Amino acid sequence: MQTKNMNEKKIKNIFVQGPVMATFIADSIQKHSTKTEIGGHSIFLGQVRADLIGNKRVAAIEYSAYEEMALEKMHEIRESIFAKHHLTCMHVYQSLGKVEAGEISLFVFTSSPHRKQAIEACTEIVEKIKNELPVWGKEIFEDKTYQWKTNK
Amino acid sequence: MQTKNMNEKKIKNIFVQGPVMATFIADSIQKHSTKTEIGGHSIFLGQVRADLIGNKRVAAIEYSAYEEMALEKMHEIRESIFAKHHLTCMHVYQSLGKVEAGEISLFVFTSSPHRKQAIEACTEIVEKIKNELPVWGKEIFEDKTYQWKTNK
Amino acid sequence: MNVEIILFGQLKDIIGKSIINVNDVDNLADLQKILQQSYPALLNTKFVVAVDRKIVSGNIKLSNKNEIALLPPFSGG
Amino acid sequence: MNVEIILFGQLKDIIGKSIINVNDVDNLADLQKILQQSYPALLNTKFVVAVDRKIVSGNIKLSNKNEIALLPPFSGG
Repeated sequence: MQTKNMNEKKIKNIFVQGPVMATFIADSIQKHSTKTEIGGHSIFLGQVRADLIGNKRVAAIEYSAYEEMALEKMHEIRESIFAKHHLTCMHVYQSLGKVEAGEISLFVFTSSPHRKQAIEACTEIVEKIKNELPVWGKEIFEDKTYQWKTNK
Repeated sequence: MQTKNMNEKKIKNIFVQGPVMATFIADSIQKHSTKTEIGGHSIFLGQVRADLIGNKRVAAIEYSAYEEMALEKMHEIRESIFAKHHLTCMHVYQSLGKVEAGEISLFVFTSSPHRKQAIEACTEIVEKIKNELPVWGKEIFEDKTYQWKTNK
Repeated sequence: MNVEIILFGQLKDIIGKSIINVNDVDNLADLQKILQQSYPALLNTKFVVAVDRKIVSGNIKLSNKNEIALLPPFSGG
Repeated sequence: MNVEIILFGQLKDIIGKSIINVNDVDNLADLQKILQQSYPALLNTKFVVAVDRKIVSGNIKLSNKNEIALLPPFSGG
């Protein structure tokens, strides 16, 4: 059990309740000004779209997750990304709960001495998050009915 | 001359004096919350590295540009990017003057209904900026001597 | 043996619960069969099974010490 | 004909000015020759020529209405 506890210690939380705020993103960027080996940051932000589905407009997405499994999977993804790309750091935040159309539900942030590594890693992380993390979005229409989202 | 004036009107400024601030980036992100057709934003930030060159440490980069030509070129790049990718919007900010190590000198921001378009466009814009814009960086060492930067 | 199964996403809607109990099962193939008999709606639903937080396939042994979950297609991000 | 030439980046350091004037020149080939004679340091320096804010190559006609600039390798971003 000792080993298990040690591994769990390294597992970072990625979940935030509700939308990711622009001020949170700014703080996260600002914190990197002391890491003067960084030459490029790549950021991806997922924003909730007010899609028209049939004749109904999406007003919000409500996110839920199998949190423990998602964090373990994210830990694996993190280790594979650091093994493959020369990154200085990597941060991921995924919303849980309700995120209104126009708000941000995913924030992926990679930094590296040289731009190519940061950009490639960021793109790869986003694809892995969409395909491999047990997270579900419920599209809530303006009339309060809903449907379950499907990722492309 | 009428035609020329009309073209000039559409040319957006990209230059900011000194570093791009994290709060400026946050404001820029926040403004997109009303554009509810957006599903993904891709951001690239160039940060000044405190490189060790020989035995001297880079303390800052001082940027200068052939501004008129750079803005015309950026306008061309913008038009080619919008012709190629389905983007909702695109913003570019390049520092002029002194930017200290750890501060941000380039901010590229693309938004699209779907992530792939935003990511591809952002990466392409960054490469074009580095290769095609008449902008020069002077690496100023801690001892106030300097050398002209070369892009890889 | 009695195993507890955690449901996520639209599976909670389809089955109407977030946890179900299945009796007399000790492998994944049997579990799938029992689930489809008890909840025919699952036949029309795509999902994968996670055992102890890993997606599994094929027929594996199950015990009541395993954490078993049914996961519909992911749609985070 | 007298043309004015704008210098950028390290070329300002090498030549020691940000604008130079060249006399009796009406095409790009002649201009390049005169520049290298007057400023031998340019022989060891990479640069391109922009006429009216476009990079040009080959031999083109120049007039004093053109905006002529020498641009060392770019290093923005």
